[in-house]
Amino acid sequence: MIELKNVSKVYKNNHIALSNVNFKVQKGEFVFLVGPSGAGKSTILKLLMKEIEPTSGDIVVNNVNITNLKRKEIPYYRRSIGVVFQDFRLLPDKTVYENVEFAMQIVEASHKDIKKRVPQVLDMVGLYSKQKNYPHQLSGGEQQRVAIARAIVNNPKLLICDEPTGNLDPDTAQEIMSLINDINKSGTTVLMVTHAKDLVDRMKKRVIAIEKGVIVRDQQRGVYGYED
Amino acid sequence: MIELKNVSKVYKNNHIALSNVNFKVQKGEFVFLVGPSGAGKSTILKLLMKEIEPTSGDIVVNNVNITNLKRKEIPYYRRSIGVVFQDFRLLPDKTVYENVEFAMQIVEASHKDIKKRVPQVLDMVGLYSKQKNYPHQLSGGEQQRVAIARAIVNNPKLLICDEPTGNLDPDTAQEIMSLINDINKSGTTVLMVTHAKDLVDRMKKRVIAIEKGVIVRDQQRGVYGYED
Amino acid sequence: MRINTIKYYIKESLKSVYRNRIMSLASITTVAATLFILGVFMALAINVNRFAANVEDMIEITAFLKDDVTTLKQQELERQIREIQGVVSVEYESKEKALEKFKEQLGENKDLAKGLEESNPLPASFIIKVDSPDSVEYVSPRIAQLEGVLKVKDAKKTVQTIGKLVKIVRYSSTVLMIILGTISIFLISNTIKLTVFARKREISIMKYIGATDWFIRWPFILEGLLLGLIGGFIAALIVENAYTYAANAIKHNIMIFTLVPPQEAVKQFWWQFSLLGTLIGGFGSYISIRRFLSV
Amino acid sequence: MRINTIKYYIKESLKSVYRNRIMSLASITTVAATLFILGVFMALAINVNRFAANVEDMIEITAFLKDDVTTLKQQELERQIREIQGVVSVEYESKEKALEKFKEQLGENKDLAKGLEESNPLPASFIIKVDSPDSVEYVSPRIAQLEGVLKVKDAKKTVQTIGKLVKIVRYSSTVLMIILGTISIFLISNTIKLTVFARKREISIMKYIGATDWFIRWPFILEGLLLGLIGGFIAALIVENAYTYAANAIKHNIMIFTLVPPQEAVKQFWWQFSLLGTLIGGFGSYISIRRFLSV
Ligand SMILES: Nc1ncnc2c1ncn2[C@@H]1O[C@H](COP(=O)(O)OP(=O)(O)OP(=O)(O)O)[C@@H](O)[C@H]1O
Ligand SMILES: Nc1ncnc2c1ncn2[C@@H]1O[C@H](COP(=O)(O)OP(=O)(O)OP(=O)(O)O)[C@@H](O)[C@H]1O
Ligand SMILES: [Mg+2]
Ligand SMILES: [Mg+2]
Repeated sequence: MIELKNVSKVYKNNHIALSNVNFKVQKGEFVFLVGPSGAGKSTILKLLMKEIEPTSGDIVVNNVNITNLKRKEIPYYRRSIGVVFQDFRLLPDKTVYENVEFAMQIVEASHKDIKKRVPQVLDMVGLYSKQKNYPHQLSGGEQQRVAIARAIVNNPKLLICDEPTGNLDPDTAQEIMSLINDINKSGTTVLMVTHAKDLVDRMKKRVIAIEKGVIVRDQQRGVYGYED
Repeated sequence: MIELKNVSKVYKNNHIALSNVNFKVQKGEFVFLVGPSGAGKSTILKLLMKEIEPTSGDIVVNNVNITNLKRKEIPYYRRSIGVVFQDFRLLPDKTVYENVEFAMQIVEASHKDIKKRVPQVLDMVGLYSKQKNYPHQLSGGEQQRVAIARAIVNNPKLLICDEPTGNLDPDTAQEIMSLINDINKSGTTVLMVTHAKDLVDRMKKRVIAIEKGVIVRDQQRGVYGYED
Repeated sequence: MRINTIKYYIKESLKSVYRNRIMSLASITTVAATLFILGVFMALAINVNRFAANVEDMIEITAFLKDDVTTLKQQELERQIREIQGVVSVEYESKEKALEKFKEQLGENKDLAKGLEESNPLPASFIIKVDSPDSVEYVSPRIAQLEGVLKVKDAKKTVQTIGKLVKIVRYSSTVLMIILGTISIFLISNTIKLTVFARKREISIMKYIGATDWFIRWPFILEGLLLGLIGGFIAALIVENAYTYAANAIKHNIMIFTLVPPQEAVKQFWWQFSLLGTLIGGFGSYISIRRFLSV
Repeated sequence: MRINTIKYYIKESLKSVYRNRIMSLASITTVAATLFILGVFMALAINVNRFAANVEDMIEITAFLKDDVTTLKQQELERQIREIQGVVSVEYESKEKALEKFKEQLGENKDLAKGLEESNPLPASFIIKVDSPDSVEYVSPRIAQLEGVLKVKDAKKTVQTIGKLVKIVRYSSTVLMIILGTISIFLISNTIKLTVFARKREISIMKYIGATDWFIRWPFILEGLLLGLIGGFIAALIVENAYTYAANAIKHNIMIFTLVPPQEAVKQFWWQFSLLGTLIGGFGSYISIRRFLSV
């Protein structure tokens, strides 16, 4: 599903965020990406969704080398991925409902499908009653859950989550985690960046650890493995 | 130091975020404010810094009833508090250094003091080497730490933190927590909203728990106490 | 494109106008204000050109006739003059008419001409109008050659000066018009650029979620069209009313000089300006949004 | 206010101009473009007013004298006329001069006046200039009463019409000027409002950290001043050069009609417009930022 081949990323100010990163994720896998603050985790996710371009190396998603994608093809590629951004990226002028709806509108889903699916997803993340609120009328954790709802609404083949539980209390975090686990079980590949040691340790999934832009550990049924 | 008397907050869309909240925090205390997503934690903090006004009730900080503050007095009141916002609120057009510097400029600190203090604080949060980056050139955890640096740079008498470790890995979170603990020990009152169960449990500080806008527990040397 | 999507575009653009009220208002008023200035200038230019045309009409060549020209000969001459290229009209003025006119010219001193009536020394003449000041130079010598013509008067210097003046007025009002039009477009698109700029984060988020360029563009373009249309229409409305008011006021105050009647001058403005506003608005949005789509 | 803080304000405003390049450019060009239009209109108005003044100057009263007026009597008359309120100048025209002028008027037909030379029927006259078209009505009858005056010619109708026309031109160019000035200010402040709007989040963050209103305002105001100054200066520069160019071009092409020389018309623009731009820029920023400070 995903393959990074010798990927390096040097930012404009010459900061080396990734150097020679190699890994493969199979279809249907659930992978945690862990590492200290500033290690390069978000950089990998940004590369995967073409927010930024690698300085060198190739990235293959779904058998397509995305470094060669034409400008026109990028939107369609992005639609095949559900992304929960670390900074949420909700549309400030749209309500909760509209934010989720928007993700379906861009793929030109039918009115009927939208009307059925959006409330369903909002219910899954526990925000059915907040659907008329604007993002600035939500708590941090609620905003984060809207971002999650938007990422999963189109049943993407690949779900990328950047710290999806950073603003959630442990109980809600646990719920969201099982939700994502369910989605994974129904066939969606999941790549998740997280600092939630407890959850990682408990889920016993594959863990890729990265430090200062280098992969230091890649472990099946792994643990978070830092601290103490 | 802080006293909330019968404070209620009803948002414009008639959502009752807080109802009849009462608590007191003594000078020099370290208090955790915990509760599920959407419980009203950030609402309390926003009330304390006059981002929003209570629907009813009184808030007294440092023997001043802040509900009666004149418009002119608000900036000076706010300067006496260091705040780490849940959404960071960094100035996008200023570098890391300038963001922290700005908090000192508004209190008209001398050039000499600024030049000494800012690098010192940046070093404390581990961002000395990132001082020339703009916020969009930082990782999520790094942005959070800039927000922390800015909050503590003026040695405030009261430090309010909204989820200051949500985007930090456990190790870095631990470091930041001990930093804040040190600041507390030197006399600063600390009020912290957090979901970091581990840290709360370990620190054995006072814990106020809130659910659906109502205080449900207020415990000296408490624990996070949710989950399972 | 699904019907659904088109509905979405329309709904979205309307919502956006409302939600970004401050920016919408700024856009509309900018379009209205700049097109208003353009309209005032255009109304002025129309009047100046009309005035210039009137001045041109006043240019005439006078051909004095010898006293021995018979009525037959005179008719023959008139025919010949008419055939010259550039001649628009020829009018005969008898010796008697000439004396009368001369007396009129003397005005209150007309007693002075008393002695002239018995043996009228003034010659009969043809008064000839030509199609443009430039034609005078061609027509004049040709008339002078004709038999029976005593002398030709064409006020060459005056004609040349008027011709040049009219040209300058026409030329400079056209240049000003073009400059003003360009500035209007520029000012409006500046405003649109700023309103789009304020929403660049929104645009980039849409792109990251997988929206195509056109999916993002359409609501913006429709919004631009709508705001431009409203602004243009308002401008036309104000210009038209102000002009009609001014034309009436002037008509009542001084008889001699009048503005070109509103029906001719500004009656077309409402659709011209609405169209112009719409085009600038839509195109301005299209251009302004471009840079933010490349994420 | 510490020196330190003032330095900060200045540094901050300069940085901000650079960091918000797109918005800065939009502001400068908007100021420049609107003031340019204003400048063109002002230059036009100056010329129209000058032209109107020239037309006014052409108004004169002619007082024809009886043939029996002696030189002494004539001098006495001139003194009396000069004393009338509103009279600016009095010029004597002898019978001989009158005949000469008459011949000139006849132009190429001057042979017609041949017979008149022996017994010149034309009267001597005074040509009187007054300070305004309105004075004619007062001066004329007073001259007519004087002994030795045969008749007074004052072209009452023409005078009235010209007077009205001049008034209308003056009045409407003033009104247009005021409207245009208002629109300029409005357009510029619209643009400033949008640039401030794009930074409202920044402003609110500063407030939340504890910055006072004036601490936030100063850099914005300085920025507005600076951008306004630059824009105004550019506008003045363009108007001045364009005007000088046009004045020269017209001077070479038609002698009779010239523009008011640039030294008189536009030489003051550079500081007037710089000042105007600066004021609008600074004040516009002050106004625009106000609403966002209330957090
Ligand atoms: N646009 C940029 N320009 C320069 N440096 C950047 C830029 N974006 C990120 N960086 C740097 O690259 C490094 C990796 O950033 P990244 O966002 O991938 O970290 P992360 O692993 O997601 O950290 P966190 O857990 O704190 O979110 C960081 O040190 C950051 O400062
Ligand atoms: N401006 C607003 N208008 C309407 N409702 C609001 C507004 N701000 C917050 N709320 C609602 O008030 C409730 C409390 O919000 P608050 O931000 O205090 O939650 P919180 O305890 O900080 O949650 P979290 O841990 O997720 O940040 C939430 O349900 C939220 O939806
Ligand atoms: Mg990150
Ligand atoms: Mg919160």
